[in-house]
Amino acid sequence: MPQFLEHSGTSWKGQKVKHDLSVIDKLDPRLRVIMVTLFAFVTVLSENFFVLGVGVLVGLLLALLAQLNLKRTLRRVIAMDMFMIFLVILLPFTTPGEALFTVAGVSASKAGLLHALMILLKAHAVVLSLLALVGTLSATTLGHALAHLRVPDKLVHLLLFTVRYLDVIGQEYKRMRRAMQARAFVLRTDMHTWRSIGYLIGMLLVHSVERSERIMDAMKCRGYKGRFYLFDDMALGADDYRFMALFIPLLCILVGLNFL
Amino acid sequence: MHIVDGALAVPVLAVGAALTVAGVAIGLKKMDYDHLPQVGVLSAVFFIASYIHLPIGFSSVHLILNGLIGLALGWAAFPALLVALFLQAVFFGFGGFLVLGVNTVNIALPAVMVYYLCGMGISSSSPKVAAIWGAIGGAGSIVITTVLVAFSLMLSGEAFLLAAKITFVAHIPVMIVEGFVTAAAVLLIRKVKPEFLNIKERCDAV
Amino acid sequence: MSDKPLIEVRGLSYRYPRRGLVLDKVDFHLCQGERVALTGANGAGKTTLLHLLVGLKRAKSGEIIAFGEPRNDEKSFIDVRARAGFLFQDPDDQLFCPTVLEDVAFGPLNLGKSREEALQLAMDTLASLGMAGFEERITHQLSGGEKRMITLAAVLAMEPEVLLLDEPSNALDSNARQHLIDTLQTLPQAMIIISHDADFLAQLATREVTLENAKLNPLATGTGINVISAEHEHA
Amino acid sequence: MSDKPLIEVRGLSYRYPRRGLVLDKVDFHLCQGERVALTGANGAGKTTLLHLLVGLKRAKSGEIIAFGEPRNDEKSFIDVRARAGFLFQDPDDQLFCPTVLEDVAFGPLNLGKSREEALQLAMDTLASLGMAGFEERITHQLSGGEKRMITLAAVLAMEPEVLLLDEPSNALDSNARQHLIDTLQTLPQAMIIISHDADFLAQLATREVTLENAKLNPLATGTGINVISAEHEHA
Ligand SMILES: Nc1ncnc2c1ncn2[C@@H]1O[C@H](COP(=O)(O)OP(=O)(O)OP(=O)(O)O)[C@@H](O)[C@H]1O
Ligand SMILES: Nc1ncnc2c1ncn2[C@@H]1O[C@H](COP(=O)(O)OP(=O)(O)OP(=O)(O)O)[C@@H](O)[C@H]1O
Ligand SMILES: [Mg+2]
Ligand SMILES: [Mg+2]
Repeated sequence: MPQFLEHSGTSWKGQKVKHDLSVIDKLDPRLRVIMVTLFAFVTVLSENFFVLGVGVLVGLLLALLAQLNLKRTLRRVIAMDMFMIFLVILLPFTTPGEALFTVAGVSASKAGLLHALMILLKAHAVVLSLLALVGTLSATTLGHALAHLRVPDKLVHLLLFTVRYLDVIGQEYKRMRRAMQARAFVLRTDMHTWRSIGYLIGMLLVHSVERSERIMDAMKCRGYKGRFYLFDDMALGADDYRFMALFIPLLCILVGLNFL
Repeated sequence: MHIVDGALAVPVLAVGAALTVAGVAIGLKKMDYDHLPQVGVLSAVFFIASYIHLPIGFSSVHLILNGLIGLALGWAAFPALLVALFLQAVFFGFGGFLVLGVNTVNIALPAVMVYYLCGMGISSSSPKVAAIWGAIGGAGSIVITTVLVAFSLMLSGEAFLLAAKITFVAHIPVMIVEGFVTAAAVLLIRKVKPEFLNIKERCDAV
Repeated sequence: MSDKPLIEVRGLSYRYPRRGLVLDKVDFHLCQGERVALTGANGAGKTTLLHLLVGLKRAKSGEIIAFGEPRNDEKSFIDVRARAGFLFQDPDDQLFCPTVLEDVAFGPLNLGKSREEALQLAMDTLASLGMAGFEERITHQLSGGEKRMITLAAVLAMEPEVLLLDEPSNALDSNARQHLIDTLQTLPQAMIIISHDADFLAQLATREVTLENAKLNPLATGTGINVISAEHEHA
Repeated sequence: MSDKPLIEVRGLSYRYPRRGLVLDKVDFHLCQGERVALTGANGAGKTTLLHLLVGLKRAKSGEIIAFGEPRNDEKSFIDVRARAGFLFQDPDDQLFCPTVLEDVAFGPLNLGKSREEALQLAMDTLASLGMAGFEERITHQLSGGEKRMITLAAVLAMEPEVLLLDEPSNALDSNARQHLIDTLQTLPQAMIIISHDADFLAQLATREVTLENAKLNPLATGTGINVISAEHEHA
């Protein structure tokens, strides 16, 4: 992952990413999770370029409907691309088959190129729909949606705790890093750097665990008995049915196209 | 280390998902509600570690720290890492959605292995020995993770062989850095809050 | 006003693993209408004592009698926590909901109030502290003084009978500090106040006790020790 | 003593994304031998100003001239950080090594000292602050006052020409606070001191500036403004 992305996550508050309210935000969170899961299955399991092409278009359309912030989304998509860039570039050269062109004496096969393209399409279709449908939820709401969908209670609580501490620990990390910088610390490729960063992480863990204990105490003092309350009810409304009426047939058509 | 959607073969996805479900189930069983904050904190630290870039010559690597997380959590590393990877995938588009199972196994299984392999070592009475085991845990977990990533790729097609090999070689610097960083972190925690690495209990058990 | 103490402690001892004895057979009581200053050097064990009172830590020996009943297991302390409002040393530990309103309503909800009641109570409490208009603010983005007032609102929304305040004036600027003093002076609850700020305590406390070498010693401020002082100024 | 300022700031502005302008064309200078009190309400932007001075945050507009040279990129600020010692608001943010000695030696190591030199310097600094014997103590287990003194030692071990102190007396008990005042009074460095504690500032500062509505206003304390006051008591 490239350097310029550093800290884009540590400033995330675990709350709703700031964006303009859109049609997507009117939908029931549970529905959004289920739909994105179904959509991911349909695209990832497909081997048909037409289906995948439509899948990417659907992903783009959802992103538009969700009014995702262009710059931020682009950054995230590029970050994902970084994870597979190797894979995709190498595939044409390592897949046997009819040669299409040659680079430095190594020939690229058509089959490999198509395979690479397929991976690209699938990954982008999924990531766009995911960012649009689920990435626009606040993490807390997502946790509650998962709880309603019968994800084990402990796992949901763990998610909620993680989200709560992300910001606290992120801030703490930043403050400690600044304090190190203020003492003329510069990152280098040497033992001193690694030891210092190791200490930093160890201390961050110790602080974080102790803070987590204090937060737990504070919650107990306010009568916490293992339950979080949320002010938004989850009930399917007219918008949800309208969305389903459009989306489910679309998914069916996409599945059907595979068998043509 | 994250693999994206679309790259892996369906059987690999299925096996990954099944293993993750099993691992998470064991982890949740071993973790009681009072442990939740601690596990949540480590999950958050894993998340943040991926933003810490250390320079290596002209390039840079980011930390993964699954070794340290394993040493602290044991089986609970499975749910902790699943949650972190899920949040990364959903909110940042790191990795993918259906490969979540494979990605979790690749990162959490080494964590659990390190817990059993190096747990005794880091509670040694000599700080030097403990640091060495910490380094083995830190570097070792990355070695195992890269091997698992390479395996998941290779099982999905012959054509991925070269990519798998390159992945391994490219991560050698990460292994070195993680080794040193984990060793230092273990040294510090041993001194400052030994109960956090379960060191007391392990000593008593011996 | 009954003279039976709200909270009474007899022979309470506590030790930390590597630190040794922090509290050594401490006796203490808090009566209706009192505002007791709890002072002592850094690390004397003041915060620890408050934690013991509400059962967040468990004493190694000694008795705690709160609201007329002896308390010794988690279950009995849950009732204490509902009736004693604890303001933590660091407000960041205490604000765990995204918005102010949710945070203030968290306590009442846990006490079994309905959502409407809880929200109403939260809004009323905020208004009574002069913090109306903060309902939708994000807790993380408040200033130090604002955070302090919100945590106080969160605690007061539970309608506690006793307040336990751990260094409430820390890092507050002089306006925020005065606003806090004025607010606390109007509250009817009995309080234990930890603070290093002598002037702050002088304006609030009716008596003072000091932790030193793990022992709790009474210290006279104003006219009386162990009795409600005459200058006690709440309405 | 030269009268060229050590640190000079002209027209400095800074804004936070959701917060708006925190500093609006601020002018400021710090001369040799001065101890400037920086006051202002919670959230006025005091900490932000200090961060800007050493380049931990980057100003949107304005000039910073430190030690005779204009500073505007990361590289030039590294030199500033080596020469200006920054004491953070919360000592816990600053202590990250397991033992006191390692922590104090961290700064000198960053300045390129050898391991032996750094350790020697660390021990000397601790001794000069009356903290000899703390070398092997575990930083995390120190009391608030001790932590503060260790962070001060860590900063002084870098032999800075200027000290930037962010609420150094916070949460200190009265003994620790007085020890800190006495120590700071003997130090020759010019300082900027943020604090809400009027009495603490009265014992240390030679002049005072206040941040209000994003503007920095001078405020007279003692005899002079902008000149080294006569009561200045360091040796
Ligand atoms: N979890 C812990 N393990 C070991 N020692 C601890 C722990 N928590 C606190 N201590 C130690 O116990 C002592 C009392 O701590 P406590 O927080 O009660 O002090 P305090 O009087 O509130 O101090 P302050 O005025 O600085 O807030 C301190 O020396 C502290 O270092
Ligand atoms: N990262 C940030 N993002 C947005 N706003 C911030 C950030 N950091 C600080 N602020 C806001 O900027 C303002 C100035 O903060 P700063 O910490 O400089 O205040 P301060 O004068 O040091 O206050 P205090 O006396 O409470 O320490 C505050 O309103 C604060 O909420
Ligand atoms: Mg305390
Ligand atoms: Mg500040």
